[in-house]
Amino acid sequence: MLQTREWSPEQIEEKKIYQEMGLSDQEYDMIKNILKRRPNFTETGIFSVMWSEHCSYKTSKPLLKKFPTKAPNVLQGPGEGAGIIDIGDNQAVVFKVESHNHPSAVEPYQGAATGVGGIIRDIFSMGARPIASMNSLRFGNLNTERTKYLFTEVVNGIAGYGNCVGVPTVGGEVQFDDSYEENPLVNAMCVGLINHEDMQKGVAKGIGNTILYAGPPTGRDGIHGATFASDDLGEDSAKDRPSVQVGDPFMEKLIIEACLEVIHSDALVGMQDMGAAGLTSSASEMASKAGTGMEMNLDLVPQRELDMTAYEMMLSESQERMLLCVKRGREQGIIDVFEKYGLNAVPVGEVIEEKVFRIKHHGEVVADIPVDPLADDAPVYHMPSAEAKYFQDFQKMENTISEVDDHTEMLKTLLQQPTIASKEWVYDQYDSMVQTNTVVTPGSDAAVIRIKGHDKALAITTDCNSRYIYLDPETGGKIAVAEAARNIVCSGAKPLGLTDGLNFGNPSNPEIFWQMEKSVEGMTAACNALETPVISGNVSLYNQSKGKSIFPTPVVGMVGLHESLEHITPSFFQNAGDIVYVIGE
Amino acid sequence: MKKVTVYVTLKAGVLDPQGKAIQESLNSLGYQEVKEARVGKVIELTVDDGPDLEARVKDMCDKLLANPVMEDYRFRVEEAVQA
Amino acid sequence: MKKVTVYVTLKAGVLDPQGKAIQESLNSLGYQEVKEARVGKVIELTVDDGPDLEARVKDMCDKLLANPVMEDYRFRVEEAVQA
Amino acid sequence: MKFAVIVFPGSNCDRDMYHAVKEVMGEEAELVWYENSNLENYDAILLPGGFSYGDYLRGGAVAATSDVMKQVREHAQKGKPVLGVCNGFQVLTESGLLPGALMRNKNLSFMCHQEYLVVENNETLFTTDYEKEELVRFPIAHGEGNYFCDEETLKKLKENNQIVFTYENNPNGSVADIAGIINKEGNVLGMMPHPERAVEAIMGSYDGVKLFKAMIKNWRQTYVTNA
Ligand SMILES: Nc1ncnc2c1ncn2[C@@H]1O[C@H](COP(=O)(O)OP(=O)(O)O)[C@@H](O)[C@H]1O
Repeated sequence: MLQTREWSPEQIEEKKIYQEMGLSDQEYDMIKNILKRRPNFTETGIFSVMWSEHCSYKTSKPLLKKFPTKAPNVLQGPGEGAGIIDIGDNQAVVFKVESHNHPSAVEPYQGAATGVGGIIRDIFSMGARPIASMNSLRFGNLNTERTKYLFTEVVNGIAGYGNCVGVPTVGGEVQFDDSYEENPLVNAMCVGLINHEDMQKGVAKGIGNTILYAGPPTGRDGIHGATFASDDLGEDSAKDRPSVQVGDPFMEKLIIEACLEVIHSDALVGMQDMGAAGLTSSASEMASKAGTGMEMNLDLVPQRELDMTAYEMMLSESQERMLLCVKRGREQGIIDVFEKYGLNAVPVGEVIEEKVFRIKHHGEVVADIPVDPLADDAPVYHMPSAEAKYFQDFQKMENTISEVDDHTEMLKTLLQQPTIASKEWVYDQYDSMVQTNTVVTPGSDAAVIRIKGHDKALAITTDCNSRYIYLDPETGGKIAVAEAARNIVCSGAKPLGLTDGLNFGNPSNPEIFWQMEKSVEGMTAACNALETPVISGNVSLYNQSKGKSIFPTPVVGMVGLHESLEHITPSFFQNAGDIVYVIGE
Repeated sequence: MKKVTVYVTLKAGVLDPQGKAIQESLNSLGYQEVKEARVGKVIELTVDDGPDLEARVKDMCDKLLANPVMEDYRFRVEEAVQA
Repeated sequence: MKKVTVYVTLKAGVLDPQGKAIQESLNSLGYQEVKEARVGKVIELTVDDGPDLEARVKDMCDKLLANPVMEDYRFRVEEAVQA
Repeated sequence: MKFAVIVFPGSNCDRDMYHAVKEVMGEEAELVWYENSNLENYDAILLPGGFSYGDYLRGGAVAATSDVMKQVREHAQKGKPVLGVCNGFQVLTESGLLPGALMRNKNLSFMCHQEYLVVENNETLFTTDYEKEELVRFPIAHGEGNYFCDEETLKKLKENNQIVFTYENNPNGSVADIAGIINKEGNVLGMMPHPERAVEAIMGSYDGVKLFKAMIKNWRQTYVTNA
């Protein structure tokens, strides 16, 4: 696909190379305006990943604004690596959901594994210890060989990574439907626990402070992952394969321990993981949030492969890497902590006053970009929205209730549906108990994690019935939030807040954008009614293939608080002779 | 009867965390001379002979034994030694 | 520089569930001719040459690379090809 | 009694083990990083579960070659208790402190759930609080827990009464349903199921309490009462 041969600035414009990287003509012109010159190859790559949907939310931003994000107990809303909610006793809970759909379609084991690794990094880079993972999965019809392969490998990948890294996978959901045949959904959620004073931000403050690179060396993995994730999954996605990243959960485990040790040092100023768009997004976002600039020397970046170009290093998505801002002169203390765990931590740059992102390689400046326009001023698109034709047709239909002759048979048929059947095959492969806090293991409506040393626990659930949302996005959106809240309440907890994973088709199709708009409105209405703020989330668009869009799938991940361990209520029948009540109509 | 030995190795450039861990561990055991380790699989098949054996083995590799996303393979066909 | 290729295979008689699973999948994909499959590991080491290389590699295998309770190993030393 | 919980890179049940002996049993305990450690002042050594060195090559293989294992061996030779759970069991077999090996589960999948075990030998310093043939419930969580040894070794294990726990419903293919074995001298126990995950009612089982209690009691008897 993409040439790694470096085109000149003139060629990039003439041959419209930027289009191959996912930038539109209009966006290219904006870049020229920002730089007051033509971008070179590396710069074009940097803009293309930063302005991809994955990093900039350029089409979903107007919708995300609708969500309620504030409440007295919200310590950190959307915008950082993950959201944070106060749970008393100087503690707080940190959580977020993340999608890894396209990588999982191409290489399901590694795609799912690195999805888990990525979301865990989002949590501990806030300074929190990851205490539980969940996942929300969608596949095509389980009868096909391809679906079986994808399903098995995705579950293996989640287990392979999650088990090794020592974070219990405590629940999730799996749905099978034809609309996901070519484009499975793999959303992972992680929850962390933090003491208030340990909260970190991804900022590069303090002119002259040092930027440390920590973790394994950079290779050519996942180059252009961020734009790839925001692109249609074409027929020929097989040839995108070399860009698949490989995860190393062992490395991640070491990084977790090192980072959670480092946060106690007053030498640490800020920390962020290198997620989508790697070094580019972590560095430019850290500078932009701090209102500073940053200069980096790529010759100092640890490299796994020979002769890597600046473009490749800036866009690599090699896993398990972190970027830290450390007080000048205090680097060694931090480096020592990483070395104890056998990890590399090396200075690669410094915070500068001039608000530019300046990259040097082999003694030359290879990128020189104003920080704010790059990180914050990505274009925002207000896409046209049109009520879906199918929906209008449905509205014209008469309501009917189908007759069931044999209820026993019908029940059996229903229980045999893969979507409804037991998911034990899945969750038995996950270590759901490590850390010895899992009071309610998978198999219940919500998982329950006790908090050692306190009389309280957390309830966690992920929910989304995408068929409802397809049939009526607004009502379906309400249902998704309400179902999650019911699951939390049934476990005996009070909902604290939620994270959302918005998985949709191509937003430039007005009917798809309408689905996004309506389901967000429905979710917003339910959040407001239940006083449950949205504190983090993720957007994955262009989930379609062969021209067919997936069911709109806005996954809700909700966390609730049990104010006493005595409130924990299991969802199983407990004793013969107990009375069963039905509440509601 | 033939014995087919299939070697499946990671493509150059693909991260091999397992190999890395082995190399480091050999180094720390005092085998400083080990500069790199990469881990792959050997799959030994006992196969009834037939026409197109080579082509069929190639198919097996493409379909199941190797993951073309990250792995290369090669194989060797020999007479099976009677056990 | 030498390239050392170490083959680690399960001892005869040790059950190999992974091999069995591969054999069954190959059979169900239509490769009925596959009568048995056994899976082992290949570890490719890039090693600085030195005296006693063979003896040292043998040591590495005994100490780390193979577990004598269930595995056999053999290895081959070649000139490393410059990349 | 003072416990050392050895922490290898990639151990992930280290804190759970620590929690069990320190907070639940109320004994002295320390997490001991595998490098530059000195085990002399500890009464018992706990090798926790997890994925030391990522389980790369074979579970426990790399950890078994580390320097700290030399000290563990010396500690064992003095007759002091050593308990290896899950990955800790793998480390013990890989380092030759216990016979046999742990292979991939027969169904090739990682598995995590509660299993019933039969206490086969209640005369070890770890199991005197159980009845013989008592049925206990412990969580398992492993991908390589399929215990393997040759027939001769198995015969010896049986003769010396070294099989301490067996599975009631063998989940992973282990030879003779073996879930845990002890060395001939009777002070090094390795087991795949997790007693440290079964020490509080809220966690679903507290059958593991008796194991730690027995260790503590027997140690007191030997080193405090009779000292
Ligand atoms: N991908 C998964 N990972 C872990 N646990 C899962 C997964 N899918 C389902 N489960 C568990 O299986 C149980 C049933 O799942 P599901 O059929 O989706 O139930 P529900 O409709 O009640 O949410 C839940 O407790 C859930 O936690």
